[in-house]
Amino acid sequence: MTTAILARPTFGQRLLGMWLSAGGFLRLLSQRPVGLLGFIGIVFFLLLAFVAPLFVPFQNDPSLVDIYQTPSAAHPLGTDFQGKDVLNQIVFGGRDILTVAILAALVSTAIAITFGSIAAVVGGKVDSTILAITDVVLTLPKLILLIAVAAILRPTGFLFLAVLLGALQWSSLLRQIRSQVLSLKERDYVEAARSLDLGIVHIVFREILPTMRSYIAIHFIFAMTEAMYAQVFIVILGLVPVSGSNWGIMLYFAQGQGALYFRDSIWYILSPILAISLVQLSLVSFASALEDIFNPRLRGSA
Amino acid sequence: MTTAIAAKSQVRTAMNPRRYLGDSWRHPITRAVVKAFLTIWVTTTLTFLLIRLMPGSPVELKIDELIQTSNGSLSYEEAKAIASSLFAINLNAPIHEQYLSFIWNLLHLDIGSSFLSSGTSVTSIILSVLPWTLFSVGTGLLLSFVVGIGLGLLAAYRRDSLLDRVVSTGGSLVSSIPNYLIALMMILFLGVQTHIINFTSMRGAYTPGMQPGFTLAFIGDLFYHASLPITIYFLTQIGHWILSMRSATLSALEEDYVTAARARGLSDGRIRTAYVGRNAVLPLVTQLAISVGFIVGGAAIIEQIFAYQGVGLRLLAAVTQRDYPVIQGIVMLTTIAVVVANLAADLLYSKLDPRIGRAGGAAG
Amino acid sequence: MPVLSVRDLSIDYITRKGPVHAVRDVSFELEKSETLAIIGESGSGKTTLAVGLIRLSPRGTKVTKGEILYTKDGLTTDVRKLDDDDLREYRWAEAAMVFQAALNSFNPVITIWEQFLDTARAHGMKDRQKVRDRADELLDLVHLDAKRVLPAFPHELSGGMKQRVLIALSLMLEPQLVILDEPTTALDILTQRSIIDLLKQLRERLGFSMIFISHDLSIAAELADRMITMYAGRVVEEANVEDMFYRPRHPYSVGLLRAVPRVSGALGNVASIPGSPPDLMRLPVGCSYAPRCPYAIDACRAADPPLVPVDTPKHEAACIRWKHVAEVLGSNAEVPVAEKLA
Amino acid sequence: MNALIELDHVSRTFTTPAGVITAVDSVSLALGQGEAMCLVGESGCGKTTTGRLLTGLLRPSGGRLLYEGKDVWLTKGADLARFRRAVQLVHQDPYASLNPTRTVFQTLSAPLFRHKKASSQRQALSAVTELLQRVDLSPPENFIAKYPHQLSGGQRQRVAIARALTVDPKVIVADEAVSMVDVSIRISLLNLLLALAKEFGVTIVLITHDLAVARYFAARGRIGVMYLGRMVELADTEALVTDPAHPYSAALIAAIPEADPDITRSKTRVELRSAEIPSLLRLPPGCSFHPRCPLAEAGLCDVLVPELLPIPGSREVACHVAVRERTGQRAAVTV
Repeated sequence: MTTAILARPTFGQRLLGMWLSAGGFLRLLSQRPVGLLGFIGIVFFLLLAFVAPLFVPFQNDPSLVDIYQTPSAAHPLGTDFQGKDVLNQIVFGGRDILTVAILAALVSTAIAITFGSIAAVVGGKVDSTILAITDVVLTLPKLILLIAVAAILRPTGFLFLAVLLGALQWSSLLRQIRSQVLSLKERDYVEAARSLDLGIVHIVFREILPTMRSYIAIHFIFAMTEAMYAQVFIVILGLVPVSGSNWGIMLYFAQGQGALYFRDSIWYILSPILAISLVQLSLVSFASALEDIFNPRLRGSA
Repeated sequence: MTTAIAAKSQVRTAMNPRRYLGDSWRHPITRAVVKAFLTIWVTTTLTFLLIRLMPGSPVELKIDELIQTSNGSLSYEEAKAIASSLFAINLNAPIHEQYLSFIWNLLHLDIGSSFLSSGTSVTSIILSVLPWTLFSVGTGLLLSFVVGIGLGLLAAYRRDSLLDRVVSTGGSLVSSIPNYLIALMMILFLGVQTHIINFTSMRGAYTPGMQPGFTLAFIGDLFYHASLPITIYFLTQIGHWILSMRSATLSALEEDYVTAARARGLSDGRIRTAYVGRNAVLPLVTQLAISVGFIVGGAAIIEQIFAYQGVGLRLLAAVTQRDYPVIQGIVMLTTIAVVVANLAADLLYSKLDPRIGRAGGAAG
Repeated sequence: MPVLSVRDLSIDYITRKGPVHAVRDVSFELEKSETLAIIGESGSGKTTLAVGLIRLSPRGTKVTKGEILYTKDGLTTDVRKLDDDDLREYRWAEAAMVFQAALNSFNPVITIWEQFLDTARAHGMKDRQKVRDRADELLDLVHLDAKRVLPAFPHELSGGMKQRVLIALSLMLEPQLVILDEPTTALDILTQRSIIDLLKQLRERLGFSMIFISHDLSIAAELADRMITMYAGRVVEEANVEDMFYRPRHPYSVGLLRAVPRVSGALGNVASIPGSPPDLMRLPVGCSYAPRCPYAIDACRAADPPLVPVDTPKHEAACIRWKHVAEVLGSNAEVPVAEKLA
Repeated sequence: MNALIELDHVSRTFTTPAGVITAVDSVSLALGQGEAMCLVGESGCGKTTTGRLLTGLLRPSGGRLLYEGKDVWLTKGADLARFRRAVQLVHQDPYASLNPTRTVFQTLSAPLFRHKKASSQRQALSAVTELLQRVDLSPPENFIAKYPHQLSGGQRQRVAIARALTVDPKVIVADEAVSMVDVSIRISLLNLLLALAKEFGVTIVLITHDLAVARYFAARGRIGVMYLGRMVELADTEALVTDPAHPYSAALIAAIPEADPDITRSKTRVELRSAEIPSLLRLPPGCSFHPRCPLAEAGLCDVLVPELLPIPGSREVACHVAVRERTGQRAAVTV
């Protein structure tokens, strides 16, 4: 209740406000078990990818003696075609993928928000050109383009891959953001803010964006799932020079080395599959729970 | 003074030419066709630039390769001439001229010939593989669309029941797992570990030696070979259709014309189809168009995993062999196929929704 | 026997915080060819009641008690006991409900003709030519050109035209009872006038009984024979039109009549009712109008006052101090309340 | 008396997919300080557009908007900002006029901070409390921390009015401000606006389709009747209500149902020649009411667009026949 009164809360009060609303948010989330599971999954994989590698020693020494060992105390998930421990690769395999996914989602969401709002706010010629470009990119078979571009440009670094993926994904989000901003722009309280001469900064950041915060968060998460899908896609197809190790590369080698067809190499190929699937499942279930919470129509009568 | 005003008002309401042009431009069909051509043009230009202007452009690579394989007997000029015929463009001319000749050839469906089997035109290569992808993707997509709509409608009518929860959560989870991982898991569990499905016999688009024709046996064989890719394309989108149809139906059920129809004693069946169903499915038709591009794009990996000879597999082969005319051709023709599908969906939408079909209307 | 007799009807909304009593113990009767106006503001429960009469209550509502007795040619049935097929037959053949034109009561993707055909087919009229003739006749009745209206899509008609087509459609099976929800709200003055005159004309020719619900007193003054005012889900007063307008006995009716200005005649001492509309989630004990009532005493806050007959015939009010209200108003003359309190 | 704010032959056109429409056609209106007047008309008559033109939120396609004698659209910078703040708008829909994610305090304090009317939290709190009392939302503590969805329709409109008052406006345009609020509390909102006019000299223009509300609100002021983008009559309220000059005003007043059985059932109707409302795309030539007008004279009404001309009793009417009968002058023909 306190922050509700203060027009310009200090940093401390803002933190307090966020803490109170976080508590409320968790309560709302707990009413949606699948969403809660998703949230826990995300936290787990973020820790696994960015924190676990600090504590677990990195083993990279192949030992041809124990190739494709089945799960044992020494190797809970068995070993790969070079005798390296699979669990260790899973722990170290998450960081690259999640970084690229987050960066790509940032790129595509940033493009969508900036050009979407510019198209909606400026309108006229600018609006129709942006819309025409978006419609064209929307219908393109993006993955076919990705294959061709990846084959020719051979992206190596994280940033380059993330920008490439981000540059192919922004079109549907841009259209949605444009229509959101358009509808909000026409609202009476925005017109009132204009006639009270409160300034464009106030109108965008205090009147329009707050109502879109949850909308953007949800679609950022969906953008991450799309980036994950596309990234692992081109890695498995071997279109990206293989460096370091991540779940996608594990799958590329597993397929290449015939792990698919040996009976006891199942753990080597199954571990990355499960890891990637669980990340995607957590992201989607959490995002749909957010959609349910923040979409007043679905929330039922107050 | 008053007569002046009267005259002025007459002029204003007279027919103003821009209005007629304005009308035809705004008509949805013309807009959809123009959008289609724009997409094709953008893709062709994009691929054209990609092949030529990227650092270490494949054209230069091809020329060096030709020179080396002929261990020096070919001069740079000769190698360049060969390369240009392979790429169906004249490399000496300045870029914009190359571009114009490239477009001119494209209009005659001549997009160069393959590096490896020189002589076989790119178009013939693509036309031998594109139908299989369109067949498998098309069947999978339509099946998932029809089943998805049915389940979505059912889930909305039985909101918050066990069926609703299972169908919506199950659908969204299946569709969130990357489809190529599901494909791998199918091979792992249904093939290697349990031998339920004999994968090797399903390789390729149809059993070699079968006599292609409209016989039942051949068509049965086609479906047998394509069954796995179709299942994957089905699972990829099914969750999306269920959830979109469910939320569209829920909002349609709250509309006043549904209550009014019930008040008029219309049967539940009639209301479910013509009143709720038809209005709910509208937004999904446009999404169908967009999903075609996504699925066709993703087909490459599915075709590789199941060794199904579609355009995706052929593209991967061309990429590994660095067979650039084929890459260029596949990208363009697939885009054209997707654009045509989108055009069909746009036209279908403007026919389904009268509010768009007849711009303007009597009430003015 | 009255065409419709509603006894102690109660309807609840089921919410996460428990049931909300939207309609509480409503009783009234409607004679043949009589027009009843149900007047109430937001939260009064008038729409919930009207929709409940043909058992069309939306999801999450429950009719907890009460009877809806419908009589045709001497045969009386309780609508609440009709099975699905009979209920479907009852809807439109016996009681037709017309919604507000402003809301989209027509399916936007099919033509007006198809919606006429749907309705006819749902009630066994299979012959297309017969349906077409009936549609032409009905549209003629409401002064519309069938050739222009039938092939049109709903978005191509104006508000006034849509309201006329809805009325025409409601008369297709010559129902004995027509229920109209806010028939003239959101229509312009001249269109509103044409709809009122149309309803008067049709009522004369076809003799159906009519119930209409509205927040607009002037429509009741135009069309109604009898009136009910509702507040917080209960009937607070029931009377003939003249008694309700000139000799109201419930403080809410008095307040409502006094709060509506007129164009013709003296303005009088027009004034609003203090406070704000009732919150059905947190209704006070006793009379729900007490917090806003200038004549409220402690007894009012004890229990819900029942409907009791007052000093004019067929006139009831749910107020224990109705005699005091009569004294405050003074004369029983045909003079608006605002002037009596000037 | 020179007008505080004035529309001088202002027009506004809109380009729609179906063609160009003239929503407002050379309307002139002069308002003095503290005046309470009403703009009345059916939907599509241009009253809302005229309201927007008055607030300066919409640029006219023709004519001038004068504030304190100066053409607003020629001024720049500080003057334009001062004008923009001097005229405020109160909207129709209480459920859309307040930002659902901001509390009453945040909504009301934003303009106070922006225009340096409060520099600290404490000052803002006391200013907001005083504003809430001024719009009869008492005790203010109950409302300060509330979100819009926790208030009733009437309470939200009062917050909207309080928000307009934060910049001490000279003119308030209330666009159907009471039509979505419960009937039983409309009068109290109208009284609040009237008090602003009387005690603080704020000029108020109420736009409404409800002639009865207009008669109450502008009892001591004027009513302007609009039809298809043109001002057809401008007169003192009692004169217009008892003796309407323009046939359209007469038709409206005769057609309105009254909340009194005896009066409304005995009213004499004005029979119009057609119920069809012409579309703004294909306006009839001359006076746009002539196809429906019982007094229309061929050769005159369907050729000449009538101008708003003065008639006895400080009134103006745009109708050749009405002017002729009430002043004995021939219609101003300069053929």
